Amino acid sequence: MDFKLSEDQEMLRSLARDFLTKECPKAKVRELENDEKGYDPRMWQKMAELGWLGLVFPENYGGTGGTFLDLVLLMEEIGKNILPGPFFSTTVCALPILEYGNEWQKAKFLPQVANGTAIWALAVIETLGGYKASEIKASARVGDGHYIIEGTKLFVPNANVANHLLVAARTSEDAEGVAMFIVDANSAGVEVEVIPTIAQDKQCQVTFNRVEVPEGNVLGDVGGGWDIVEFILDRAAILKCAEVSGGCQAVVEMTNAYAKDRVQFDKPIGSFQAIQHRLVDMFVNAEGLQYLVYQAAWEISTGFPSRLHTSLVKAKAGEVYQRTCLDAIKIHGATGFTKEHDVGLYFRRVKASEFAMGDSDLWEERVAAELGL
Amino acid sequence: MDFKLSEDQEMLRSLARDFLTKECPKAKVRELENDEKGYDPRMWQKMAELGWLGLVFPENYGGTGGTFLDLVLLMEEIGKNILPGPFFSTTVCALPILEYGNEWQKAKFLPQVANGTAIWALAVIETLGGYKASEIKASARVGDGHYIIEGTKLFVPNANVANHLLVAARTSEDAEGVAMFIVDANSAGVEVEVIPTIAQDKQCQVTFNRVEVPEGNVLGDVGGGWDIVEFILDRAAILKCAEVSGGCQAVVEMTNAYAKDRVQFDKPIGSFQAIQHRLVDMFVNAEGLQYLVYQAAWEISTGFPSRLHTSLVKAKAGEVYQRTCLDAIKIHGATGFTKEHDVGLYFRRVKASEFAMGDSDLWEERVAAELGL
Amino acid sequence: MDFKLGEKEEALRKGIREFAQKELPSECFCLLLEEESRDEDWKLAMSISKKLAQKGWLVMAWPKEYGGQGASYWEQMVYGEECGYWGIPGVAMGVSGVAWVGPSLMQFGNEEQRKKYLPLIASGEADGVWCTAYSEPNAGSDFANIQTRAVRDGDEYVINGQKVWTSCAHRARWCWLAVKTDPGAPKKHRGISIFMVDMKSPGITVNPLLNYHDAHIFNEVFFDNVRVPASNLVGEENKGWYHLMQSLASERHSLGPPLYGNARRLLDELAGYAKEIQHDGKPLSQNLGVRHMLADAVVEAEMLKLFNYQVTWELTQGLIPIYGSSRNKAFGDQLLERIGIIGMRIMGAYCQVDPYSKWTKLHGIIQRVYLLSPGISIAAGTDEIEKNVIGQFKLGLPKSY
Amino acid sequence: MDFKLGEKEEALRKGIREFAQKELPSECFCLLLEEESRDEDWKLAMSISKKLAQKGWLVMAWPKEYGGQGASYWEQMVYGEECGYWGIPGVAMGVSGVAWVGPSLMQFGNEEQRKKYLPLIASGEADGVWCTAYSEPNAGSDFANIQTRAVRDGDEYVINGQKVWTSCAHRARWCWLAVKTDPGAPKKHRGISIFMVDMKSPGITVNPLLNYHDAHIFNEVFFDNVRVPASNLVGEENKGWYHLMQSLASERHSLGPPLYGNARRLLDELAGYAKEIQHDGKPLSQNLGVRHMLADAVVEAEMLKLFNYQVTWELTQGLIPIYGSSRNKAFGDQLLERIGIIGMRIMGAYCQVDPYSKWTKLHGIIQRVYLLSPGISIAAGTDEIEKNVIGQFKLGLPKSY
Repeated sequence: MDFKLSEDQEMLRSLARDFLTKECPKAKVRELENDEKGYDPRMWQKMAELGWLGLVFPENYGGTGGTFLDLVLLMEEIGKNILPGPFFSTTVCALPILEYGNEWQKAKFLPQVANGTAIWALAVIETLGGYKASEIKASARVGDGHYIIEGTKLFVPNANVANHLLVAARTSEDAEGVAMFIVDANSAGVEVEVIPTIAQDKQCQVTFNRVEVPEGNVLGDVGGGWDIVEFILDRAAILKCAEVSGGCQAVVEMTNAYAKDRVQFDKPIGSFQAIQHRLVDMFVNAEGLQYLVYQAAWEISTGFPSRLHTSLVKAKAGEVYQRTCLDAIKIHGATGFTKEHDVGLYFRRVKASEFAMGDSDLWEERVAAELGL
Repeated sequence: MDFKLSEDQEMLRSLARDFLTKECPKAKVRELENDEKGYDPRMWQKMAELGWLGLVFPENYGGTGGTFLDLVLLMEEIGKNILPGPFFSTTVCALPILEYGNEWQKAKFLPQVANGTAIWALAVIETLGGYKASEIKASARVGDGHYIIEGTKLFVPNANVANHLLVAARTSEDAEGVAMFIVDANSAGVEVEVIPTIAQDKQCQVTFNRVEVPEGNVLGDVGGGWDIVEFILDRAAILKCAEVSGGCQAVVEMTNAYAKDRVQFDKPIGSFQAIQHRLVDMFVNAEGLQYLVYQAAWEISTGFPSRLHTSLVKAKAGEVYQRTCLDAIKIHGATGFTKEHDVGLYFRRVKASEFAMGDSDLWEERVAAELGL
Repeated sequence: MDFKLGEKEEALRKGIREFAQKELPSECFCLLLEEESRDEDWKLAMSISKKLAQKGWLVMAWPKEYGGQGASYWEQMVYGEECGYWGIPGVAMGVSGVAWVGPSLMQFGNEEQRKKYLPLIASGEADGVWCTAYSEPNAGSDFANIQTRAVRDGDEYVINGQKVWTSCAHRARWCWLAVKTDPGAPKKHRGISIFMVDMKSPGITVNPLLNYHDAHIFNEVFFDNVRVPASNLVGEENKGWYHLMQSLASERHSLGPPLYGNARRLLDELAGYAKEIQHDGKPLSQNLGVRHMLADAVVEAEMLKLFNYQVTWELTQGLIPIYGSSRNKAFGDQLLERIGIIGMRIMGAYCQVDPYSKWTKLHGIIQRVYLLSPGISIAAGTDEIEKNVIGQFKLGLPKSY
Repeated sequence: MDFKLGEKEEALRKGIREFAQKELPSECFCLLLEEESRDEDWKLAMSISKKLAQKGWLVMAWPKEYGGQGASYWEQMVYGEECGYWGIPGVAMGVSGVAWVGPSLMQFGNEEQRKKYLPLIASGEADGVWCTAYSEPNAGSDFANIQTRAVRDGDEYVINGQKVWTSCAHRARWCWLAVKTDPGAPKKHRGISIFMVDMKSPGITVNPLLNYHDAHIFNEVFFDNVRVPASNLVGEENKGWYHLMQSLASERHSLGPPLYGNARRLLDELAGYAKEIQHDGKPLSQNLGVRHMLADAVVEAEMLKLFNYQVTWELTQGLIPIYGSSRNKAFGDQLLERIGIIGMRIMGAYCQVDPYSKWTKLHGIIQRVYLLSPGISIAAGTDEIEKNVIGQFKLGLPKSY
């Protein structure tokens, strides 16, 4: 048992902090919210050079052979600082390719991710917005040496700039008769429309109008697509929660600083118990979330994740982030309510992270199932 | 719209306060907890003389013609002071007799209640402990000019001292095929055993072994028993919540006094925001509960209760009472944890009142139904 | 005791419902919590405020001589509930004119001031729109700490300083302004005065302070040698603190009924939505969690309703609500926050959609409530301040700050 | 980073599970949160404590020379978790001897004292049972306010005063006592000293203070000219406050793992119960509300586990946990209260049954946890005190009381 990061991890973290502080100050975050692409290609290229985009790939695919935990530490820093862009969406598509892809697929797609030339987006959920196999209505019919995909996907992050989409589509009427397709985003019949969101984070509606996909672009087995979704869910949820955990830490830190600094009735407001104890609750919950993330990430890194440990993180993260931000805003008073103040940047991302990769209900149900209920 | 009590009501309330303070000090409450009967017959007789036992009966049945709201005000004082005994259980049996009884039944049973010679107990729930028609397994078979009742009832308050029982028993296999029977508690085959409870409030297990009940003792229609249970539920719930509301008020008051009085770190602990704001929450919730009770009680008095208003009171009361008592104990510190301190008397009654007449889930479901859900 | 409203109040309720159905755009149920932000919303609000004025509702509480109807406290309460339920815009005309500049002038203004300003407000026109400038960078909850100065110069006062969080300053014709007139006063809450300032005066600069969702509610207002006629001083010089405490009480009191109306409307809309949406082949309304979340919130809404009744009843009895208005505001704010949270859960993934986009459900009101609720709970006294009031003035506990 | 315990710890865990299954009465899972109350429970506790001593577990953390095994912090943590999970009685021998009198004597006792008292505790016998007497009627959270006096008289001190809330005083052979030795000290937390007092000394009177459910945990202890040898002073005279702060830190640290064990056991039992009970023809475990209540609580239990890990890890690194122990205690107490509340809901109407009656479900543990939880959260520092510690020492915020 060890709560210490390795030297390499410390270095990764401190590098990430320096990079993000320098390259992605909050002014940049605000700029990218209003940017059509929603990311900075120059910064993206630098991230590739730093080895972040292929962090967990073996070297033969252009990666640096890091662990899942390394990736989580990076996501935590990304969350602390808020880095807009397709890092998460690309990563959660690359991970299943690394796990389920055949040699051709891996050799073709992973190096492009690592060197920053490919951006990916995950297209699973539809109008109901839930991660349930039964909700997948988009269909993939067998054509002549290809599949024909038809349907609409919602809340597909960063599809507006993606070269590739990883798409869940139904191949049979069985509840779990779903396959995962690697789709060239420039294929005829793919239409992408950015959905304006509170987080201004470029989630998209992606429509597939008789889109032809080569047979070789099926990832894994045709009947086994939902297993891949489950594989993605577990990992993507932890990555998303790492981002949330970083966000919570940043919000607690700025609120604590404010409570020491802001004087009312001739005292720092942090000396009022109502404020101080609320800050303590915020801090303790953020810390607990951080450890939950680390535990699950470490287990995934070892290859033996506990389903319970993975599930409970996302069951909790949304509530913690929301409570942290709401209380932070209130402690800041009207200041916290403004566009200028950073706390609003985090608050506006609460719901995006809560509904990315399934809501708390989904994950609570998984926890309940692990309890044998 | 008027929040003022009438002069008669103010008089009733102040009389009740004086009587209970004098006749039922906390030492008496503690004594009656350990008393086998669980009530004081001498006090009971005085309550009859005060007109409390027949408070809502017309004069021709020995009553004083009060309203349901009057009864609620009395219950509130009883809850503030804690009066152990069969007042609630007798009242909730008398109300349906007044509403559904035939002339013979009313003339026979109500005057005995009013003059203090009859004590009643309501025997509806069974092993699952819920107020659902489907949970009624006790059966009433038709015999020769009588019914034969067989089954076991649980959590029957004050059956140990009751002369009469009002019993729900199944007369057909239809979900709601239930009838209400007036059963002489001394009938052959009736066995009563007191269940030791946290509140020491003499809830009983009552077993019916082939108990013969005359046909004339059916209350209302044979098929309409569950309607009577529903009638009782609405009224009994409000009476119970009036008791809870009184309890909450008493607990807030004693805790507030303590917070002013108790000095730590050279200040009254009520000057610490963590304590003060918690007290404010306790106070506000208790006050809100009180108004919810009054609204429903007034509506019942007018004969036009809103199902929503009636249901939401009991949906809320249990949570308020519990939170109030738990916080009160903690504000009192170790003192609040002792047998000597009164707050424990209230805390030990929280669950008895929550589960009397159906738990919060039942009543929340009713509220949800009223919302059209 | 009696929990029924009179026929007059019920008729009024019916009238407002009809008005809302007739006058409000049908595609939107207009819970305009940020009506001063977007130009089109503000335009709508001002057109409705004129109609409300014509109906005699806008300042119904005021005496007839000032354009009101001398409506009873019960009528005012019903009006507040219904305006909240229907989300009628323009009701407050930028928050302050109707709700507290008017009542304050009637309490401690002079006859000349009343004659000049009250009819402007009562008309529902743009010249009756006010903003209120109390807070400063170092004077929020600790309001007595204000630094903005007014110095007498002949028949005028010269004002210098900065205000912040001034709602509606960008729409207002007039400013209800708190300043220091005696900075040397032995206690800092003495030495405060109130002025009415023409927002067109030279030396006033209004800077927008957008909120984190780009709503333009707040402003910074700078006063640079702004000259105000001495006749615009309201009440006694240096007695502003005491006057304002009365105004604040009026404002808080007026907040409860619309909050209740908002809450009930939101819950009705959410219940309707839950019945429509199918999950796993069943309407979402069959989900136990959803049922109980909504049921719990309805219980709290009913508590708020009765709290409003109780304060209103005290007013009808000539009693001064000591703590009830603080209770109702804090309780209502918490409820609205909670409904926002519940609502976002019920909307599911759609809750993250921009409220004004075509993907939005229920016209975006849930997102707007969620995003605005922390701001609402800060305005006119934080939770902490309200709880301090209740603790000290109702429970008799010592000062805790 | 690494989240796996070593083989040694896992072997210990297995050993304790076997021990619990073999030695504990099978009809009861013995979550003996009030073992000192009923004679039969106390007898069982003392018989188990002897067996724990024989196993070498009772004081496993202590050095071998004092009867311990020099067990690692990780082993101690696992031991705490498992004792909590199985509800092993006798582990603490009346709370204080094992958990803090021993560690305190090792920190600031002298060799003579260690030689005399430590083996008594390590034996698991009745002569090793201690109580701790800190609180007084006017010194609870504000402990420095104690008034009980010890006055030197030759080779002895003479003690007068009253203690209250003294857990286990009715079972204890010895008392770990805080007194004032210099009432004129300029700051009241100077001038405090610690004594070890034989509970058989003339002049000591122990009065039971039953809790509201008749459990006999607390006592009042009166000291009337009680003479104690000067050699029973522990550490430096008038330095008692500083010594005690260290002891308190040790005690708080030891509370987390058993709380986690308790929590997980209770949740497992409740999950099992929910699967057994049928409601409307379906197991209660299918009820969405029940599922989510239990799932939420498990998440919090896992947080507590990791908090324990983190503090333990800090200790292994030679770091002093500044705030972690306070966090773990407050968090664990809240969790236990919450599980009590959830548990009572799941038990339904049966939750009101006396835990020792034949009608009780799950051997009454749910009711006992529910009834005891407010008391547990008060012992060794209220929530408020723990939050003050975290606020000041971790977040660097100013004193708030």
